[in-house]
Amino acid sequence: MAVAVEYYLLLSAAVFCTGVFGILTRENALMFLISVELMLNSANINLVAFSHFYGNATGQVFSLFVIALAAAEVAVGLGIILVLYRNFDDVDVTNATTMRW
Amino acid sequence: MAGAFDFTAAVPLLPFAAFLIALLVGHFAPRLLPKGGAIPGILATAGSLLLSAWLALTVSQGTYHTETIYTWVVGQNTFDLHFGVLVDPLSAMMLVIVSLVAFLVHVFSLGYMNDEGETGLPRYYAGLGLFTFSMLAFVVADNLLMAFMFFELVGLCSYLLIGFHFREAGPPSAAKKAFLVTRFGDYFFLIGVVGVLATFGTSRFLAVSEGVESFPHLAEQALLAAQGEGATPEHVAGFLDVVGFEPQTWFAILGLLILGGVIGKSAQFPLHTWLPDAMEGPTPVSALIHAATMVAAGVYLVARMYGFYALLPTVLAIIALVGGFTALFAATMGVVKDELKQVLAYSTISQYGYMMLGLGAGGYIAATFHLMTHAFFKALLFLGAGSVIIAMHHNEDMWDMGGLKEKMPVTYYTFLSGSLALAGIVPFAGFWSKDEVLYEALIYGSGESPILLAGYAMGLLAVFFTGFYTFRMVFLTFHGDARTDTAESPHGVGWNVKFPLVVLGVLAATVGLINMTPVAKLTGEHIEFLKDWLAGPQGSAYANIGYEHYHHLLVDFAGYGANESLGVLVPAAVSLGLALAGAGLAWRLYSVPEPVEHTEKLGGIKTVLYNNYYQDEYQVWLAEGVTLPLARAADTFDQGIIDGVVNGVSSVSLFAGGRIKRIQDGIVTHYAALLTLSLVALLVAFGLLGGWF
Amino acid sequence: MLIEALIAVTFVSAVAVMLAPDKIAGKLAFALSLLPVAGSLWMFGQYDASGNALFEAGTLAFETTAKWITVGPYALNWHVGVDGISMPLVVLSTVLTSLAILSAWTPIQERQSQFYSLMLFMLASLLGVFTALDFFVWFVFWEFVLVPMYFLIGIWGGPRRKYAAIKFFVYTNVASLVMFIGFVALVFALDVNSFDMIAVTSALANDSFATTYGLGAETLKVVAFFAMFFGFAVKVPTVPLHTWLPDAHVQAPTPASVMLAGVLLKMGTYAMLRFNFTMLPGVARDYAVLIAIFAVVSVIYGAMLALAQQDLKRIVAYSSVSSMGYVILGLVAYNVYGLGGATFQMVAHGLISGLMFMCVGVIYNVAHTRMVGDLSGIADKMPVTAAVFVAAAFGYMGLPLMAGFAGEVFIFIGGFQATFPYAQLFTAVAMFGIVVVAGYLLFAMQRVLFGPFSADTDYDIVPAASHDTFAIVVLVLLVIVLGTAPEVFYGMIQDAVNPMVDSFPEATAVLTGGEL
Amino acid sequence: MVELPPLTPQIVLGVTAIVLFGVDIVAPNTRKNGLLAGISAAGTSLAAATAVWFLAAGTGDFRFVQFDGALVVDALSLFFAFIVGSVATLVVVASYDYVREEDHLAEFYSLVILAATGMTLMASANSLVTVFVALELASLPSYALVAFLKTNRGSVEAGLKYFLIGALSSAVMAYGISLIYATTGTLLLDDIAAAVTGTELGGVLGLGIVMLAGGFAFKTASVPFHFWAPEAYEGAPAPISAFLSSASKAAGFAVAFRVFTTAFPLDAVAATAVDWSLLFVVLAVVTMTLGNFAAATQDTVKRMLAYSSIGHAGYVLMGLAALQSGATDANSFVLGASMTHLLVYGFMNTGAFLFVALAEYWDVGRTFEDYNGLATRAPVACVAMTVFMFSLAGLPVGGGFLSKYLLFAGTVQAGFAWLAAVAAINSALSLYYYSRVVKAIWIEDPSDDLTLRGTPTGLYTAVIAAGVATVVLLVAFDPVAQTAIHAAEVLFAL
Repeated sequence: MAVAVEYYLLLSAAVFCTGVFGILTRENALMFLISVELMLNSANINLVAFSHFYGNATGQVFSLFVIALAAAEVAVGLGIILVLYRNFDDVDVTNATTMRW
Repeated sequence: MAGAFDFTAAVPLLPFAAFLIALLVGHFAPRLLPKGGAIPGILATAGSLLLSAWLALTVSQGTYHTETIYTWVVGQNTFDLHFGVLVDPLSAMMLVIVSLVAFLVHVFSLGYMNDEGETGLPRYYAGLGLFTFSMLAFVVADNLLMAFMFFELVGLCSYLLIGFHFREAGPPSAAKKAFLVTRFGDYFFLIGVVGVLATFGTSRFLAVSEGVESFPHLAEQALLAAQGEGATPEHVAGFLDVVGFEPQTWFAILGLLILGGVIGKSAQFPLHTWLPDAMEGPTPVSALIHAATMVAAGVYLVARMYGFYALLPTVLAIIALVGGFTALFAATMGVVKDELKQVLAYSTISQYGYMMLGLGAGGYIAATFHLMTHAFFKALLFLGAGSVIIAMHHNEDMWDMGGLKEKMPVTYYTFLSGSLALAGIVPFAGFWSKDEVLYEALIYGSGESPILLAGYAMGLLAVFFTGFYTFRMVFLTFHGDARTDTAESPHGVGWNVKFPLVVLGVLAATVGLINMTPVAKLTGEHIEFLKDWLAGPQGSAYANIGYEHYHHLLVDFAGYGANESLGVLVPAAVSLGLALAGAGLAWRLYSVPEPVEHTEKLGGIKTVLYNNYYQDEYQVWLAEGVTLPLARAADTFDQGIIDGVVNGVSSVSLFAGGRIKRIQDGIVTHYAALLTLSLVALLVAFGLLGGWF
Repeated sequence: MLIEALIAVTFVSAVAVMLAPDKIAGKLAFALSLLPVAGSLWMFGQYDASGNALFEAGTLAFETTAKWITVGPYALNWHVGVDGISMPLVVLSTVLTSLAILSAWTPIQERQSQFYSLMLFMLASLLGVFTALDFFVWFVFWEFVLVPMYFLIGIWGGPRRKYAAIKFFVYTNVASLVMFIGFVALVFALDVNSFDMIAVTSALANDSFATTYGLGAETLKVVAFFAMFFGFAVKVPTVPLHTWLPDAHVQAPTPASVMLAGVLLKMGTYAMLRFNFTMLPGVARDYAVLIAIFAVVSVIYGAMLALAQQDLKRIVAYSSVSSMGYVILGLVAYNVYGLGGATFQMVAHGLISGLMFMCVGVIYNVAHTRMVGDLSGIADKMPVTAAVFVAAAFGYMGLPLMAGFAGEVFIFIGGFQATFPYAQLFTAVAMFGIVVVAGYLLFAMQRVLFGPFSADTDYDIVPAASHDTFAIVVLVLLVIVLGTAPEVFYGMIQDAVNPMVDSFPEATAVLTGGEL
Repeated sequence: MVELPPLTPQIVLGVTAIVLFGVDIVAPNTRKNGLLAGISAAGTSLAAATAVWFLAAGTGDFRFVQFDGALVVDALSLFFAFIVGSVATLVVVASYDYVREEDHLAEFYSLVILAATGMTLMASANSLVTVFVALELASLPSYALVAFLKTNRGSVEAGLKYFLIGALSSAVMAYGISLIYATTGTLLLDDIAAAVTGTELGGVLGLGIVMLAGGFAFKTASVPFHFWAPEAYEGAPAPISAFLSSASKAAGFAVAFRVFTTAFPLDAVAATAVDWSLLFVVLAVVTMTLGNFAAATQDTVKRMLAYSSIGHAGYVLMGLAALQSGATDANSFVLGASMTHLLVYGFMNTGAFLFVALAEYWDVGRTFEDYNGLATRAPVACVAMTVFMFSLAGLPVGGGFLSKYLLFAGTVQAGFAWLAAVAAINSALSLYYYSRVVKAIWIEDPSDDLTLRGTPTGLYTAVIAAGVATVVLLVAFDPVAQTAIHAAEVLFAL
């Protein structure tokens, strides 16, 4: 049974909001990364669902790109978190506040 | 063959050359300058005098002259502004007077300045030269703007010369006051000049040729048109449309504005306060200022443009009243002064009041006559005073003098001649002219213009005071016993002092004879030479600046009608009697070996008189009590409010900047939150706007 | 190519001076500054233009055009040339700069090569301002002038120089921005495809609007007019936009003050004349009363402020506000004498205010104080300076036969002939400035120059250096020459002003024709 | 005659990056700063030169569609390729001195070049896929570069913040793209344009467009996606700050210009989904105001420049804000003016940051006071800095004057005089804070112990080159203006 495509929109919105919520509430850098992953994946849900809806492959292909880029992003991100830990002895993102105003 | 008129420009330019010589040689090679610049000055003024006399002679043959010397501004699609000369009887007479007095003052300065070892002589003679130049140029001016320009330069020179002793405190202050007060008058004058130019498109006194108009004549045409004859000249009509006044009203406004300058320069009430202070200048300068240049300039100007004033009865009445009041007012102040030059200063104010009264009362001849006689006797009196001051080692207090009669007879007799003329004792010059002024005021006042009677009354009363203060001065200075050691053995004076005194003494005694109107009326003899001189030729363009034409204007436009039923004897006798009464009182009170001040008898009035009716006080109060606080308030306002707003804007901006940057608090989750919130806000706003929901 | 050569020579001179060692910078700069002086005088001798630069009927002297920038349909071209209005101002700029450089020899003892170089940079851009005929070219120079002035005040100024410099900088920059938006909005509305001032003038004269942004042509013109008026009024400066001026003047070193008062302020009125009054005479006419109020308030209020000051420089600074008010009055009169007088007054006031500042500077160089209360009777010690000071002060007061009188009296005649409501009354009130100016200058002279000598300063009062004296004497002579022979400039000024008057007969006064 | 592929600049950059890696692989343990910088500079300058050559040869007059519409080469892309290439050249030349003490130089240079490749690709991206990929290609190396000074807390903190906000923004953008795909069924810009007309899902599309705009706002450091910028610019190595604030911003605008003008024609989307020009009006006003006001009271020069960079983003946003449907000439004018401003900004802002790099190299300190009297020690560099500051402020010492005023003029012409007025107020304020730098270096007296170690060739060369370019652009502005307007015309000529 085909699920109406609007529901995918709702699902992806829910996932996206979850991700946003995570970003707003978590202070741990890794949780932050995970939340971003959620948001990116909510985009993927849309892409895949509508790719199916429209019957073209564009969305699916793009979702692959997004997944790849998310991985790359995490790679870079982990590197940065690593040096963050070295310099600030913590992975709490709210600790690094030497520059402000 | 070159006639006298070809040299007209040289009359003023000669003293100007002397000025340049004194200035430049005096600065770069002072040793080359003979007598500190006196010699070039004397030569130049002598040259001017000779040329002026030649001009007067030529004019006396009925040929007049006007010429544009230099076009200052060539107007494109508008009128030109130019310098030109106008040599007619009035200006020729004035040229002679000015150059003569200037010449004598230069000579006198040799004794007063050089022999007294003053420093800065080149500066002094440069000033005198420039002064003479400015006045002569003013006199020959053929248009109002040029007249104004040299009128102002006269003011500058008075500033420079009054403040000659700049190292002392008093003279610079007096010089400033002189310039400032006359500048106040000139302010109105300049508005008048500009108004005349704007209204008529010309400020010429005389229309000489076809298409070249004069403003009095245009005004006459406009007023005639207002009465229904002829048409208003086109541009005048256009301008009157713009300002929206009737011609009579607008011309009266212009006339009064120009009068402002006259009142300032001729030291008429209420702008007379500078003149007594101006006594801080060297005495020869005072002579020049009072007799022939600065102060005379105002009255001369009214005479010069009488064709305009004669059209305006209101203005004439104001002139007469101001003049009459000033004559009386100043005379009363002269009564209590202790210093020789102060008395003379107030007498000057008073005498110019007479001239104004004469002009206002339709007595063009009388006023001009008085201008001439006064020039001589007042120059004489000042130079005489200068002589006394030399003798007294620059002490001017009359109470320190006394008994100088024997020690300096030349000075005494010439001074006496001048005093008699000033007091108006027959047959000295002042009698004839002053009597004529009063006579004119009387006959027109009792004729069609009763308001002039008020002027007459004041003028008449002033005669008494004039007689009194004049002889009080004479008696205190020369009569009685010497009251100080200086007066016992005064400093001698040289030929260069005596020569001018003698020349002027003779003139003061005799010059009145040229226009003995009462005698002429009684005898029917044709001896009113000045009247003939100023009458103006009939049938030429110059007729418009002649007395006959003025008289005609006075009758037609100002509605002046003379009451011919009055004789000439009674009025003359009354004024002579009053003068003698004043002199007699002075004789009673002061011609004693040990005179004392009688001012106590005046009671409370004494204080008022000593303080010159508090005229200085209120003017100083206006300057320092009103204007200065106002200026300071403006400054506070400017610094506080206007600049405060400017600085406030910058402070507010920077403060806002300081606040705005606080958003960036360094905590990255806050950034994410703000970012999300903003995005949501944008989405909601545009969602509502775009109707997504 | 003469104008380009003039600007280029000045520019190259500036660079040369910047690279020169401090020791010779002053002398080198003065020598090099004589080149533009000679050039401008030669131009003046060769001047053969007629009419107004912005009217197509007129001819321009030394005109050159070159392609510069094309932005879509709009051409921004290099276009320079002089007419009777700009020629005198060009001469004024070169002469005054040269003398200002001379007057800097004494007071400027640090970083000389930078100082003189900036002076020459400023001259180069001033020449551009007065000759440019394309808005963008003009605007480049107009804005560039700020830069040297900022440094001149900021580096060599008095104790509060940083405040004064930044205030001057930002305030005038705000003004330029507003003006820019106003003018550009106007041009884009018109059916023209360049910012050439001639094209814009003619399009406005023909009312050929392509769009009006839905405002209506009249509203647009009014808005643009006042945006520009605001921009220029700050530069002039007109009350109440004047408060940067006293600070800038007081803090600036004397030569910079000379340039500021002498030439920079004229940029404002020059621009008003070119933009507001040439391009939008109708608006100027409709709001004549308002503008006249600004003018009169500037004159009287500025003079009153001067009266309250104790610092000689501040006195002269405020009196500049007052004098520039006359110029605006002349502009708003919109007749030959008004407009011509305004232009003439720019030159006259340029010379006289420059002279006044130099005189104050000479005194300051010696006494190291400018306060009225600190000095007394210094005429005794510095006779020539005092004499020139007196002459300058009387020139400022509008003494006849000095340039200031000519300018003022032309303006007053123009003001009286003007046909906007109450023009005569406004003129008469503004003229009261001549009394107040006499008041404060005479008071100041009496206290500082005359009376018994005393000086509340640690320095000996000695006569000024000969080059200082030379500069002020030359200026006095120039002021007198211009006062006695205003035709030197006034002929060409009138020639340039007449087309403006003809183009807008409604404002022309009733009196025309030759000698009446 | 060899026909070069239209994408030559991008290819050159990509190859350069690979060459750099190759060199490092061949000789991993030798110090070869000069070689690496030389290769990088050669590559970037070659890319820039190619772009100029193509532009001059008229390549930009047409749209060369590559890879089935995924990429396109036209005047716009070449124009921005030139900006990116020249800024990158200046940056690598300056880096030669700046990073000579650091390790991992090959990675540094190749990351710079990779980022540059991404930026040039952004300018060519013609599909939302390539947009996203290119954007990430530009972003990911940037994160690493900002955090390049691993032992410097500031650098690390800057990298973290940049990364976190970047990740969030790219997620938002990706979601926006997915929504656009949801409504149009395509990701090619041209096809989207065809599909958006009369779409029924206006709300979703609008949501998508705004979120997409958020991604660009991040790249251009526009409010509210600007939060990373002050810290990233302040903490990053100064050449990287220069690179990000000039080239990266320019690329962000390039892609925004193309996407919004191509994919979302205003007349189509304004009615159904969102009036994005209004969106940019709001963003422009807020961005320029926040940037300039916050810059006004900064203590450190670098952070001031960071905020000023935000302010300039606000000005350039006016180019999008003032677009209107149907007004082709006015649109070309204002968009072209934006592009000229980005180009001139590329030189003057890079120059300014490189001067800061120079100051960091000399170790004089970061605050305004630390700069006091620098002109007495380094007059030439200070002249250049003065040119940058005044040019940024819009004074006619450099091309910034013309580009800024043309931008204002274009905004006025589009009927947004009030927006130009807001910009004018900001510009006036900016003069205040820019002149604080000038005041410090020229007017203030130096502290007694102010001594500078050496004149680093690379930094000096870069600073002076940027200065000369800025000044030359004042006089020789015509080609830039013509090209930019032309590029805009080509963009609108669809």
